[in-house]
Amino acid sequence: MAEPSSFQNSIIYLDGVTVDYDGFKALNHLTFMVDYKELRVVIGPNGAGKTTLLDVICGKTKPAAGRVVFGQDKELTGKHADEIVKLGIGRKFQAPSIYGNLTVWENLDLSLKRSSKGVFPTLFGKSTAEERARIEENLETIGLKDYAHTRAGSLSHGQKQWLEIGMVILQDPSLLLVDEPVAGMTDKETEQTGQLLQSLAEKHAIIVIEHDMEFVRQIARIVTVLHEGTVICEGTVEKVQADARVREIYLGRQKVAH
Amino acid sequence: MVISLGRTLVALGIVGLLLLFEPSRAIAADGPVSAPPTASVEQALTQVASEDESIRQAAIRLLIEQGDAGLLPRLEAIRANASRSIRQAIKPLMDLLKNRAKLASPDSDVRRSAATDLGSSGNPSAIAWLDAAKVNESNKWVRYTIEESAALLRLASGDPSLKVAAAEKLGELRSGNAVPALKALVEAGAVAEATEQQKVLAKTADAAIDRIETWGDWANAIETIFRGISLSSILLIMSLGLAIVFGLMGVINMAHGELMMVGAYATFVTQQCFTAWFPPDVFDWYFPVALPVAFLAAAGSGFLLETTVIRFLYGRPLETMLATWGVSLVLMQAARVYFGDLTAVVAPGPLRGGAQVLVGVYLPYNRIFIIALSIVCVLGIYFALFKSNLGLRVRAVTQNRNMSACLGIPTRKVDSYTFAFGSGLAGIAGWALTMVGNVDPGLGQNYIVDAFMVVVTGGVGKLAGTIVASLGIGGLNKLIEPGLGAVYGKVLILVMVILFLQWRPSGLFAMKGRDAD
Amino acid sequence: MSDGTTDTNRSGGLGFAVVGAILLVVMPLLNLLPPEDSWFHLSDFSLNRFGKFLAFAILALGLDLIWGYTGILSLGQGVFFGLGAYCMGMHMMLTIGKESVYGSDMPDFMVWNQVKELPFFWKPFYSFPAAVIGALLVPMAFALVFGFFAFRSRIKGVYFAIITQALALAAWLVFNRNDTNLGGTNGLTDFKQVLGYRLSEPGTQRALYVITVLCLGASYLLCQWIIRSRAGRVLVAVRDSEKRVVFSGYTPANYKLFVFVVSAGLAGLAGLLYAPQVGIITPAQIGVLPSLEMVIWVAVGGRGSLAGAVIGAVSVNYGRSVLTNYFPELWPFMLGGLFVLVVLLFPDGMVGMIRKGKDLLTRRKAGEEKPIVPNQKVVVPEGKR
Amino acid sequence: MATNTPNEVNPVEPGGTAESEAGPSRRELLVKGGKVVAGIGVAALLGNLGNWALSYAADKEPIKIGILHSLSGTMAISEVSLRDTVMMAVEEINAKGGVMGRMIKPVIVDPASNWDLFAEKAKQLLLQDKVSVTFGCWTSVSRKSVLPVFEKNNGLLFYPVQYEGEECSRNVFYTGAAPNQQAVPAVDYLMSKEGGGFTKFYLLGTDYVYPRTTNKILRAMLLAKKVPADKIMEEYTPFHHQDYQTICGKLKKFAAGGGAAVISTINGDSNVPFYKEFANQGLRAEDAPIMAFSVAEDELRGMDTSALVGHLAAWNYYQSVDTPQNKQFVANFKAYCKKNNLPDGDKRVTDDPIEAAYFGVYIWKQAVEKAASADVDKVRKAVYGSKFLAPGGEIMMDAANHHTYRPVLIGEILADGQFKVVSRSPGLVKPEPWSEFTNPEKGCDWVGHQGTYQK
Repeated sequence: MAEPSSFQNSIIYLDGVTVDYDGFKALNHLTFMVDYKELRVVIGPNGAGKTTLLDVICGKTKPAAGRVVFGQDKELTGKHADEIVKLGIGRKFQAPSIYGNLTVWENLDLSLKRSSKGVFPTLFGKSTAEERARIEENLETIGLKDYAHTRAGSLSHGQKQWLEIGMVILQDPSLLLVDEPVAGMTDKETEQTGQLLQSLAEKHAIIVIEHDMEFVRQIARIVTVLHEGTVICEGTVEKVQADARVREIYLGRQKVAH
Repeated sequence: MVISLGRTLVALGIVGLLLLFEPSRAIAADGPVSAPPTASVEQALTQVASEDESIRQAAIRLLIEQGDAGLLPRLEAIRANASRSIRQAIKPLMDLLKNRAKLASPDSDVRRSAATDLGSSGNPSAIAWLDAAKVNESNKWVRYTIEESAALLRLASGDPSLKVAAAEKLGELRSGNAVPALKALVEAGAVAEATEQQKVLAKTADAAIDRIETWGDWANAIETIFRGISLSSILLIMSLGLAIVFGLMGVINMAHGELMMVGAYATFVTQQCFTAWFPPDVFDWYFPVALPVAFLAAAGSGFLLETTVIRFLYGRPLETMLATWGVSLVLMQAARVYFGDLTAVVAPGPLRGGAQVLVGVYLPYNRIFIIALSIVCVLGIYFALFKSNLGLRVRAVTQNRNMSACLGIPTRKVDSYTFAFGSGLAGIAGWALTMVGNVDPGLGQNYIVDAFMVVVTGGVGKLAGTIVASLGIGGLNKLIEPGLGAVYGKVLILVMVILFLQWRPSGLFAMKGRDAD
Repeated sequence: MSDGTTDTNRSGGLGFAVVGAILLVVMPLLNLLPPEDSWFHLSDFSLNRFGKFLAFAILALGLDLIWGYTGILSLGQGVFFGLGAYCMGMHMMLTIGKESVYGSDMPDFMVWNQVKELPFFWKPFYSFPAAVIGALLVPMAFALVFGFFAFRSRIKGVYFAIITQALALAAWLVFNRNDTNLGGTNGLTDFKQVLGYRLSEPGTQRALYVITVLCLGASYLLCQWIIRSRAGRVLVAVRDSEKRVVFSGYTPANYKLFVFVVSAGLAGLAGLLYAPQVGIITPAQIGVLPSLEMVIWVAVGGRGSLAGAVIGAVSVNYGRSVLTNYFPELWPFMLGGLFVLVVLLFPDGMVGMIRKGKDLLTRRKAGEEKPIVPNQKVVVPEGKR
Repeated sequence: MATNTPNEVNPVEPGGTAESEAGPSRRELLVKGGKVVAGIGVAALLGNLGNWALSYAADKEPIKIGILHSLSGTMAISEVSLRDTVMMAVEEINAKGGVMGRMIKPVIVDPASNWDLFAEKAKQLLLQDKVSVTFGCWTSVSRKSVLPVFEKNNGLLFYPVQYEGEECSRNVFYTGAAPNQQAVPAVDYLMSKEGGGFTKFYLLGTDYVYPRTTNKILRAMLLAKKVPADKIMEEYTPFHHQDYQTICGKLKKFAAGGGAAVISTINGDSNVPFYKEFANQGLRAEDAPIMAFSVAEDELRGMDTSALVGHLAAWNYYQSVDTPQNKQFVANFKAYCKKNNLPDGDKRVTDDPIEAAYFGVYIWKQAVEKAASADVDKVRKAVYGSKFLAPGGEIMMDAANHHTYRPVLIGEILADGQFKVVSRSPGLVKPEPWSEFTNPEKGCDWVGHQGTYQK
């Protein structure tokens, strides 16, 4: 490996990644890394490239230049999304993305990490007691125990968000990508979500994208600020909030009062 | 908005048509002067009905030399009473005289077809007539045909030097019609007992064939390209409306073909009104008048379809496809019940026939017209989308529906108008298609799957995609067809489209960006 | 699973048995026992016609699997149906032997096409087992290849519908060609026997009917087993949110390919049973319009419900058969109108209506749980908006 | 045989206005719609019982006949006219007291241009309605589809359209032309001095059985007449083909130098695009006439004939045939269409298949009366050798081969969609289902042999 030793600790490493949408550079020569078992929050104004960052990591968007390395030596560039998922990256989308026509239980059951998710093993597979126990436990964690056999489409917005988080957790990923998890949640739900994420960070590395500064303050250890596709500041919440350029971007461009 | 755009298109269409209406091409040529019949002619006229073969032949020869078309009525009278063998003998004589008279017709097409007939008559007397007619001839292609016919006759004559000159001339003219005769000469020169003269002639003929065939390949290539463009323009004109609606709403309107049919029937009905209510000399004007009628009829139907069916199915593109297919069944059967017959409209004068641009290269007017119309439509749509207020809104909604709604753009109305506009374009396509085919209930089905393919290959939201895709599919089709035939050509194109989609799953010009899927 | 099969679980077993018994035992007996002029007599003609509808129902099951459950609209099912029917038809053509019009060993149309030697791809069809296996495997293999390329490149939604439609058009054109040696427009017809049994005998037709019922039952159970398995839930999941399926570690393309191939196999089976019962198979059955009509059957019966697919196939075809006698010119209006109506107002078809009616009656008793409506759009489909 | 031709009902015709034409049919539709609403429930409930109920509503013991023509779908445009014709003949016969004092009761079914539905409806007519005879079919494929049904159940079918021959069924009477009564004489004519002495032939057709077989016979015939193989071109296009640019380009090359004729078996809606393209690419009827076997008056009605004028067709009857009984027939047909509010009313025209459908009913009637029974086997024997004064002149059924002696007429298309007869066979031409050029060893005889036999 040609990487400097400091990268040896990072679970994900983006090296000079550029994403070009018809001339608009959503990511511009971005270099970014996250350590094992780190909870990293990424903030930035609209169009800063936050979601694109996640898209690049999970293979949804192909970068025009640069490369993405997962773990020590797993090259992600050029891999399809499903392959990347199997390597151990889970993602929760901004808009809740669940199976509305299946029950909560079925949603979780499908997401559970299994040795093979090919057609025929799935066709003939039966749930083991251990798997059922894991789902039960997970239902507990996300607080949907009473809704196990409810059709997921009829859950409330917050419940859907949690269900999706629960689904991602069951995949047992080493890296979790979470896109605006508390959008549309009540204060209480937001707080619970924060706690959930923090407890998860004990076992997984997590990248959270968030707008809500209150929430960021609640959960964040290190914050990365993106602007126009590049990192302009990285550090603790306090450090970031004190940074002159960050203030300029936020206050100068849009009046975000958070 | 839509209406003003419609108006623009109407205006453009009318201008286009006016350009096609050329001033009549009458020329004043002096016909053969009908002198009073001389005694010998009178005698020949009686002998022509003789049962004696030799007398009859002599009389016919004399009358041909005279070449007086004024005798036709009398010959007709003789023929009416004659026996079968005499009737058959007189017929070539009469044809020659008729064609000679036609060489002086004011209509260039008639002159030309007379010259062709004289050329294939094999009668050497006609050479002189043709040479005489050539002097006064102003039309390039009639002159060409006269020269060709004269050379063909000389080639069949007895004089060897004339024959060599004629062969050379025919080569110079690149006359495709001469190939069989020239080939016969080449064969005659190749046999062992061929005379020196025959060999010389064969050599000249061979060289002429070479020239003709080389040119034939070129002409063929040019025509193939033209056919490709012509088919492409038909596909394009059909796909435009479809593509706009697809770009905006993600919906393939399976009734698009039937909206074309509505346009075609609107044209047909307009024609019927003209035959019923207007004097025949303005008949040709039904066609330009039918343009707005077709546009509005189809746009109206589209608007109705949108308000009664499609608006309830937003966000469910597959269901919309199926529902519109149901509508298409109903429309087709309605047309079958109301109009029934396989009908067709009469093409207005200027769109009949074709323009000969080069030797052996005919470009039919109706096809030129459709190519021009497709260009006009593309330009019209370009202006509508990029220079008008509605266009701006359409583009905004196409790119981001929610954001547009937030900005106060009435997305429902935009959908509605756009759909009507796309349908109107289908009407225009139907209007134009009446020039190449039938007006019948199945009209919409004929090219529609190809049009779907164009839209899918072209991708969403970009006019350029549709244009390139229709050029590609239409052009390839015509390129493949001569070799593989129509069926395997189509199959091959399907395979190519599927392979193409491997490379670009959402078409040629897919939208990129976060909102792309 | 949630797609209405939860209640099939409870009452479905009984219903399946009752319907099965009626189709398998009562109908043939009604044909066999009562005297011909009895009110209860079911004529040979009606039984045979019903057998044809049931063959269509098998195809509808497959279409429901791919469209109703997985949300992929295939407008090319007619092609697979045709492939199955042609495989069987080719076998039956070869068994005509000297009974044909030309008295040649070759099929009639080859004689008038001046084909001197049987084309190589006809030869395997001398064997009945080969024909049956071919009728299932040829469509499946074709679906596998076509589907592999389509799904691999993530062609979906409207795009997939359009290219399958183009496939139907292309297949129609090719089958219509005389030089493909498949009988051209006339297709394959004038079958005399299958396995030595005369097709003109009512007994043979009755046996074919019974076989069709058995195949339908087996297909039904197969589909039910698939949708109740975890893989079946993945199919529904693909319809709801393909993105999430990818991020749960599945490869949706493989699942789509699987269900596409299964539906092609069922269509082939339907064709296999259709050919001997109807006695003719022509390209007219495999083009764009018939393929679309097949979608109507499922839509009318109720997509996302296996019983719906069967009911839809039988009722639409029965409706056509009867109504074309009385209102020939109005039939296309009805067919088109029915389709628009169903899509607009009853997205769950007849089964959905029955279920809604039942819910209204039982709501007071049952109370708590909301009815599960399979087609209610919960997640905005991908691809648009 | 063959064609997908126009001719149903109803268009707006030249001279009338669109609105006034559309009016009645719209009302008609409303009336029908009303009937549907009332009828649908009943029909759906009663299902097949409906037929049963209807048949018992009629008078004492009528003779039931079946009419098996597509009334919807793509073929409706051609076949509806034949239903009208048969209905007219039935009405005429019933008005004169029926057959042997029994009324004829037609059972009309709609196979909807769907070939397998043809087989189903044929079964229904024979097994359920138990009709004595059926008049029907247009395309070859529909005939081939019902053939096994008729043979299996010993039914009787009168088939009124010219076809490709090579068939000899005990249960079918063919009142249209066999190839030797249409295609062969047409090409003979073109090769004759009178017809223009053509030496090169482009055989162009829609890809199905009728054109293929006809062209096979023609090719054999041309080769037998020493036309070199490279002077014969053969080409087929799919149904509904619209783009004839490439083919006309080939044709132009083929026709260069003169002496070329086109033999067209192009079907239905492909004709207009073909003729238009032909004319627009600068080809003339004088240089390369198109001889068509599937274009008749009914197809030309309401069509833009400008591109067709001067081209030729071969049939056994034209509306313009000048006989007293034909004038009467044409007038009757127009009056019938008008009286029954059929679309287009008295603007309707007659043509060859219409005449063949018409006299088919009378041939059957005569045979029933001769046999004094409607029994299929008895009627069949009575048909052999029977004569009838058809609108176009007297025709005769063959004594054994189930086909019809008819005259052959070559016509030139006129601007009004009618034909000028330019050549006429000296008398009636004997039908030969097996062509002497392709199957010289075969014959068809149901009296001395069992159908097809080796000569």
